[in-house]
Amino acid sequence: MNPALVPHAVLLSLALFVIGALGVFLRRNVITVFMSIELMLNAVNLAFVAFSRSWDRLDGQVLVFFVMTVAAAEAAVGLAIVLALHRHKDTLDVDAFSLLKG
Amino acid sequence: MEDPLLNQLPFLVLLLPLVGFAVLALFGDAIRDEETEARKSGGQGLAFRLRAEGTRGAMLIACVMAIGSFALAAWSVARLLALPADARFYQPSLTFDWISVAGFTVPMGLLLDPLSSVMILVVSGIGSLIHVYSVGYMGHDPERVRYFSYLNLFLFFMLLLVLGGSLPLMFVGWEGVGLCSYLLIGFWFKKESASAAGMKAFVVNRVGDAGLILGMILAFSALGSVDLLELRLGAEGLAPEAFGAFGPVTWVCLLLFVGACGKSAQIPLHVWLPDAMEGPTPVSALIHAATMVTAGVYLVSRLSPLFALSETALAVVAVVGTATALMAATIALVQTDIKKVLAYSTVSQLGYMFLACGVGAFWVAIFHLFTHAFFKALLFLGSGSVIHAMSGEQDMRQMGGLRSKIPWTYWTFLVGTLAIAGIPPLAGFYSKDAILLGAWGAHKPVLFGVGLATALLTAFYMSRLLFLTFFGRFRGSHEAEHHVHESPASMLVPLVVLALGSVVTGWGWERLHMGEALNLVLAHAEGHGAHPSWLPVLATLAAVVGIVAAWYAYVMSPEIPGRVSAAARGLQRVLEEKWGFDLAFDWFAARVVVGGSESALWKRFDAGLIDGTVNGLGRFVDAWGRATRGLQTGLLRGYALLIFGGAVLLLSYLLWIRPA
Amino acid sequence: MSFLDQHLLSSLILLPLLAAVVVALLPRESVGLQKLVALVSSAAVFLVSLKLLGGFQATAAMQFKETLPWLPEYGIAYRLGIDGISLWLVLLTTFLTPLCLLGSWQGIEHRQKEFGVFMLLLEAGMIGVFCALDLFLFYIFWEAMLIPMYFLIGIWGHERRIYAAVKFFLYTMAGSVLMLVAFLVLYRESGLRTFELAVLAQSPVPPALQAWLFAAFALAFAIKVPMFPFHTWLPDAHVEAPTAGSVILAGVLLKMGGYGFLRLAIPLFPQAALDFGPWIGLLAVIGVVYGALVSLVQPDLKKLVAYSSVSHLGFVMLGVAAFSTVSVTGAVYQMLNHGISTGALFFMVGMLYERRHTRLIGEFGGLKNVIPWYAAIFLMVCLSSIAVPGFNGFVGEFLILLGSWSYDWRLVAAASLGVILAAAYVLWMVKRVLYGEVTNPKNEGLRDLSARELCVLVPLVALALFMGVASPLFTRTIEPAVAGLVEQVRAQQQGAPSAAQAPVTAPAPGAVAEGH
Amino acid sequence: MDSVTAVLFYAASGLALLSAMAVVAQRSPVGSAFALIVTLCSLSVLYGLLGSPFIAVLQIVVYAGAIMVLFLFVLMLLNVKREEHQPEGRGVGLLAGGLALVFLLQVGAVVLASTLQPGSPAYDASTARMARLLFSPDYLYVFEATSILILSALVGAVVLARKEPR
Amino acid sequence: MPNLELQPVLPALVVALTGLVVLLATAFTPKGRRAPALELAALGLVGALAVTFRVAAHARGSSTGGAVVADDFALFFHFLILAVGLLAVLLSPAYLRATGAERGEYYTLMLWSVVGMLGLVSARELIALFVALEIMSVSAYALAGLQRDRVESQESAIKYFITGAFSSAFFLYGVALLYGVSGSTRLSVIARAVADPPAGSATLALLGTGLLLVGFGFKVASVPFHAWAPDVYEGAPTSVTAFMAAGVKAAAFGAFLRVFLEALQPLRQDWQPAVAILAVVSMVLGNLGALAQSNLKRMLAYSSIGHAGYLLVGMVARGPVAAEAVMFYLVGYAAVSLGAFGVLAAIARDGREPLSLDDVAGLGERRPVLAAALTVFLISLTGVPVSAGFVGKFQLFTAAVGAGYTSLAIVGVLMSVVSAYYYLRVVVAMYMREPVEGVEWAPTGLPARLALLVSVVVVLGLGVYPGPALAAARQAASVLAGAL
Repeated sequence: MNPALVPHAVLLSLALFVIGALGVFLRRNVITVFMSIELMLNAVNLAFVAFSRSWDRLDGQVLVFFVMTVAAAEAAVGLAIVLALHRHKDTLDVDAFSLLKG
Repeated sequence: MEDPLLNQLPFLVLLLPLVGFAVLALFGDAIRDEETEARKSGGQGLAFRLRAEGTRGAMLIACVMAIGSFALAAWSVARLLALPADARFYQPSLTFDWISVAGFTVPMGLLLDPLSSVMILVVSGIGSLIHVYSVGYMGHDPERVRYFSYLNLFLFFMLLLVLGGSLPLMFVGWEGVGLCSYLLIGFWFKKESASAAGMKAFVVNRVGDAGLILGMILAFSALGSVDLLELRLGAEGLAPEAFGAFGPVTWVCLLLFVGACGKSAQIPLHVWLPDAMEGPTPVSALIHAATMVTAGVYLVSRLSPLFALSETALAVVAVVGTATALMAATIALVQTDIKKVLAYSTVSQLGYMFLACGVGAFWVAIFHLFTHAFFKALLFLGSGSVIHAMSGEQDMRQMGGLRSKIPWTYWTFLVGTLAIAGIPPLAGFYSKDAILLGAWGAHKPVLFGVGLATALLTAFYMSRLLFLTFFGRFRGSHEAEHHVHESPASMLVPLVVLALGSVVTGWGWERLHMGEALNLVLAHAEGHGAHPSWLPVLATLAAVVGIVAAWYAYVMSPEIPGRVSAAARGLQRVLEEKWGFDLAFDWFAARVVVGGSESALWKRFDAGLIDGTVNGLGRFVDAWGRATRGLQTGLLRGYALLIFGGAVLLLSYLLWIRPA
Repeated sequence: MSFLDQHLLSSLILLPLLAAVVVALLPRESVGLQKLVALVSSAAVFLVSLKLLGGFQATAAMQFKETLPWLPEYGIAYRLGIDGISLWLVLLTTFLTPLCLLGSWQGIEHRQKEFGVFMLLLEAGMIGVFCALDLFLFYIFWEAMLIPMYFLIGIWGHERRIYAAVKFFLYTMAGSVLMLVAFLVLYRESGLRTFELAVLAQSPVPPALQAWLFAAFALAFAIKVPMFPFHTWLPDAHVEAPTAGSVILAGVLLKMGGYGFLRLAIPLFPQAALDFGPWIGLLAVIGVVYGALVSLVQPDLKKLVAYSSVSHLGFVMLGVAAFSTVSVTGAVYQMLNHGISTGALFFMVGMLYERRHTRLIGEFGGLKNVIPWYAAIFLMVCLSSIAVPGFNGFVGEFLILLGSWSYDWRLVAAASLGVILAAAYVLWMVKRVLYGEVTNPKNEGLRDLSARELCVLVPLVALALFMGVASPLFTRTIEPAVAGLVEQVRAQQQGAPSAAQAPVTAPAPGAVAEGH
Repeated sequence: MDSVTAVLFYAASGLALLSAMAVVAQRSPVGSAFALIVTLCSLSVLYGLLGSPFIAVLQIVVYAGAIMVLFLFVLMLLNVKREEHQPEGRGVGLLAGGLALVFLLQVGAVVLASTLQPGSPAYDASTARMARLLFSPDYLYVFEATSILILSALVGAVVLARKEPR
Repeated sequence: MPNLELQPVLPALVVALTGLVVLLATAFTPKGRRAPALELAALGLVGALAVTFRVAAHARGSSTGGAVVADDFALFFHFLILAVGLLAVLLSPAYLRATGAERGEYYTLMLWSVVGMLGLVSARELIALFVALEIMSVSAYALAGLQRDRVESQESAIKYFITGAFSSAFFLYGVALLYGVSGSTRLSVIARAVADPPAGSATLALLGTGLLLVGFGFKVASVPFHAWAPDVYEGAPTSVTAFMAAGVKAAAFGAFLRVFLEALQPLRQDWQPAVAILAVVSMVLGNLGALAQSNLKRMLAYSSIGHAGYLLVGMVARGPVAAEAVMFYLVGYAAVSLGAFGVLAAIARDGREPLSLDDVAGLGERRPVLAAALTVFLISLTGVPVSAGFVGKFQLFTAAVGAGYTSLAIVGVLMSVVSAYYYLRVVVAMYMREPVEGVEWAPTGLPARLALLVSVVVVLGLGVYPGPALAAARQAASVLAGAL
């Protein structure tokens, strides 16, 4: 096994995490924002897998399993919220959701 | 030798007027103002009759209490005199203290000795006469019950003042008489000037009282006691270096003298006394001439052993007294209000007494106090009789030629005038002579000279008063002339009694060797210098010159005063403005104190600065609160960025900045 | 009755609370019953509090002590007890409360039920403050008291009541929260794991820290007193509060500042108290003169009285700062005096307000013509307020000045200006309100004091006179407590005049210094 | 073998990185979604390379398959158009980019500096072992709890998305 | 099949099943008839409380293979959370009816959220903790968006959801890094690993700690991770807000305490100052923000941020005093925020929102009991005795001062003064103003009255006699390794 793979995988996960975060800041479509968050979760998953490999323990993979479940659940609720909101606002622009502020 | 009764009698002397006051004050309302009632019931009916009887009864009670007090006082004094001279000290005391904290104790204790004997006789004696006089003078005032209750209260406090065995207890009487003075000056409270004068009197007196309080405190701190007798012991026990020119004893004396100045109307605290003439005339006679205003003299004399220890204090007393005497006499020259003349005369005479104190002749001060009480009360009551006759008019320019219309008044007034002018053998001659002698004997030629000049001025302005009022022709309206009438007996009897007193007291005092008796308790300079025989002659001459000059100017050729004042307009202005004291006080009170407090302290500092700071702080916080709302843009992406930024900062902190 | 005897202080706190609950539960319509229950129960509390006098020993010790564990982990307990200082303040509280309720019988026109409840709660809180011997407990009462007072001002006050209520609350709270932090620091520093006052007072705190802690305490108490320049909440609160609120505020609440200094700040931090003393004295005297001067020019009666309180309490604080047995005894006595005379003044101003619905001096004039009895009593109350001897105020002021002379004669001299100015502002006010002709036709038909109003005023005036004549009856119990306190504090101070050296018998240093 | 792994690893990594950037850079949400699917698939490759075949398969089935289809479904349902140009984005973009850079550099440096184990070659991540672990007392309850998670998500979704008969 | 220990999860199980029952009951209730959702939910929660008592009596300290435990700490929070759930359920029906959001699923979601909370505080393992966190959150997202005809409700849901998922990612990354350091997600293992980290991993652990702090900071609404709170609290149905303010905060702090005082205790030196900074900015910004609000719900939301700051002060301090102080404060705060939002729910008839001061003007005269209750809550929020809030703050600040963080205590008390200003405004409106024309208040339903009464009793009771609650908190806190 290449000793550099684990740290590089972690670095990649980091990069993906940051890219995902940037997506949250920069994209205005709420679904894209949501997808960016999914990207972040995937980045975390990669880190878990890498660390799991590093420690030779499977707990990390179990966690990935749960994260996927959570992602699915979040996707369901999140998209339902998006649907409901779209009914009111007829837009998916996150900047349009600024009734509450101050 | 002991006289156990003397341990109780002084309290009874005090008690009677207090009871009188209490009865009149508590039940006064029920028997007040029958005139209103009369209007309601048309002067008929039982209620009205009862009320009328009630007011009469109230006056009776007041007079009885006053006279009873005098009788008890006389009895006490008689018993005291029966004792050998060195046993004439009684300190009757109640079983409980007034104040008692950590070594500072003020017992409810009195002091009866020759000095207080003289004082209680004067106070209760003249007080009784004035009570009687008031029955006539105030007999138709709707609020006479209130008047008599105040009068009784005054008597109580004045007696307490002179009987009090310690400074604080004396101070109770001291402020008490001030209070009564305030109440009585403002008795006709509907009159703006009357209530203003009352207030002025109290406030100016308070200045002195503050000095007196500080004096008491310093006395206790420095001398270890506030008991009148122990004070002297404390002073004598002090180390010699404590008697420097400005040692504690001096300061005690000076602070106490500030109090005396307030009460006895000495420069610069004299301004209240002339205004105090707003009160009913009997009040002026009793409080503002015979008794209360002499309290300062009493205080200084009472503490004469202390004052005698401080050259500085004596000098200050003498100078202030003399200056006051001269200044007041000059002002009296131009007054047109009959009572104002008498008021300034009182100020002047009080200055005379302080002059006596200041040269160390304390018993002489008391002597003059004694004689002055008679003739000045007489003059005031006489003027009251005149005013009564003139239906309230006080301006001498509206009078004249009253000699024949009110003869009793005239004759008694004449006696008083001669007495105060110092014509032998009347009372004033003896005491004034003694004062001048004291000044001369103390080798104070300047004081002596000024005193002599003042004597001349006194004779002049008093004669002016006499001539303007009783001589010449009537200058008022015809109607007023028609109304002029002699006063009732209740007013005339006191006049006569006082006139008699004015005649005999000087002579009697000498005969009874009262001075020697007093010197047992008062400090006195040993071995006066020569007793020059020319001195009485000179004094009498001054008086005669004054009288003659007045006669010339006001009876012989009445145009002279106009010419003189035209020639000396500046001086005239100065005198009419009373040397500017009132103006200065008014300016200070209205502009500096009130004006400054309002604009600078209250509006600018309190509301502006302090409250502004507090409210500003509130606004500051509030503004920040509004500012934080800006952070909450409502934009989701912003929130996420905030979280991310927070995370970055947090991690940076943990990595780089955290403490090692 | 044995519970009462065993737990007298607790009973005094609990009875008003209980009564408050009862009043709260009474039906809303029966207003008369609500008022009656409140009045009767507060009167009963007063009677019960009189039992304190019976069992009280004139010593320095805390008496009627009660201890109940509360939060033992923190060393917090329900500790009550009173000494000669708190005894009279408790009695003052129980004395004034029924009078307030009686005095407000008609002045409070709506929500009488809540009024009674808040007054009773307030009473419980005030008594608690004076009885608490545990810092935590003290703070609880101290703060809890704010709430009913806040409501009293805010609900039944006048035009700007809300501003005044909020200002009162925030001002007081801002001061006291820092004190809470100081409590906690003290708790940590002492390492004793207790909030018991007596224990903490025995444990020395490092001087540098003392200064900070004392400052925090002093701020809290200075605001409450209120000392210059922390006084500006007072005029607003006084003016806007209903009569009963003003009376309690002036009569009792302001006393808590001085009491706090005596009970907490000075014994806990003796060295800092010594170091800060001159500054406190200076502020106190500035307060005396400043309060009097500003009082002089107030157009509003209540504001005038409020500023006069600043002046009066300046005297009290001077006595506290000087910290001799005499001056502190005088200060405590003066607290009582001020409670009575200023309380009475506020009552009387309130009575005028009930008749005329104004407090502006300019609206009055010549009232003596119309309501002579009112005028007579008003004058007496005023005389008490300006400390005419024979009334109570004089004894207190005199003792304060006397006891403070050897501390710093200059302060005393300056304070004596207050004596003069007091006469000026009070008598000028009297002149403008009572004397002269009736110029305002609205004043013509005023009715004189009713029997109920006399019932409120006569006890106050009588007490003012009695306290002016028979002060030893009171100081007899105050003095030992004060002496004990002074001794305890002086023993812990460095460079202070020792307690044994009675400050009154020795010639004052100031007096000799004057010679130069 | 090692070099093949390495080549595959870095190729997949590069693809993941590029497609991830595409996710964020796209204006069209549908494009983003497809880019994300690419990322997910490349990650799956990485999982395989890191010795986690179970997760790799799960990644394709659950993520790329189920979840992304859901996303696309909603996108289609709502007929989402391209995002409009955002004129104000520059400042925000700079700030976000800066923060991201700081984050990346900081954490990256720490990761690089740390000495992570490369893992033993005998790493066994068989499905059987996964299952044993998943159903061990350690994770059994968590596993069961996910049922509640899914249920609540379902109920929540139904409640929120259901058209209410008005 | 290994030997399964069911006891630790029994209460959660009961609640979860109740949720299911409510769901079914709702589904099978004929149209036009009201499902007994409220009754069932309340019954289930009471049952769960009873079960928790049983567990506390017979199975204290039991654990399921170490991942989920029923130690004193967990049981303390179980009681708290179940009580919060019960009161929130009781507060709901009237409000839901008034706002037309009456649905059986509401109770189901709430119950399942409670399940998540219960798991959150009993997990000693980060995977379980994360899943529990998500169960709680997902239900809460849905609850926030439940008022379908109120766009604010929808908006709050999306905001809560997006920021929640976003912060979850940070949290997860933190878990990943800690896993990378220790090779385990068990708190005890992590504690050992960070105490003596493998070469080169010390900083990694620190980063993991930081990221966990972000995650917890978000859940407890601490500045700068707070931005969601005002919007969500305002937008969500008021009864949900009450539930969130009390329950989510308590559960999140429970997990926060456990993770930081057990797993990350060895790094205390490092995170303590960071938390102190979070505490200060939360106290300051929360209270300043509340100052500027006119909407009552939003004001309380900001104040809740400030209160998170106070609680963080307790986190900073060391020793058992700190943890127990935080726990005690949470009890009081839960009662108070349930009560305060509960009153707002009670007066928000016809879904009339936003609630401003005008809406409570004159409440003191018209509805004295309700106004008195709200006053008690506000007093407690201000931290004035006699109230749970005062005793709680007292303990927090005692702990802070004891740990040498006097400045935190000073900031805290000064901010209490600021808070007094905006809380007083409400009291002013209630008691010192006349009712605004047209504002009417419906009578409060029996369940809500009961809930408010309990809240008042708890708030006052803890203020007067905090001893037992404090003892329980102390005992619970003693479980934590870091609470020495």
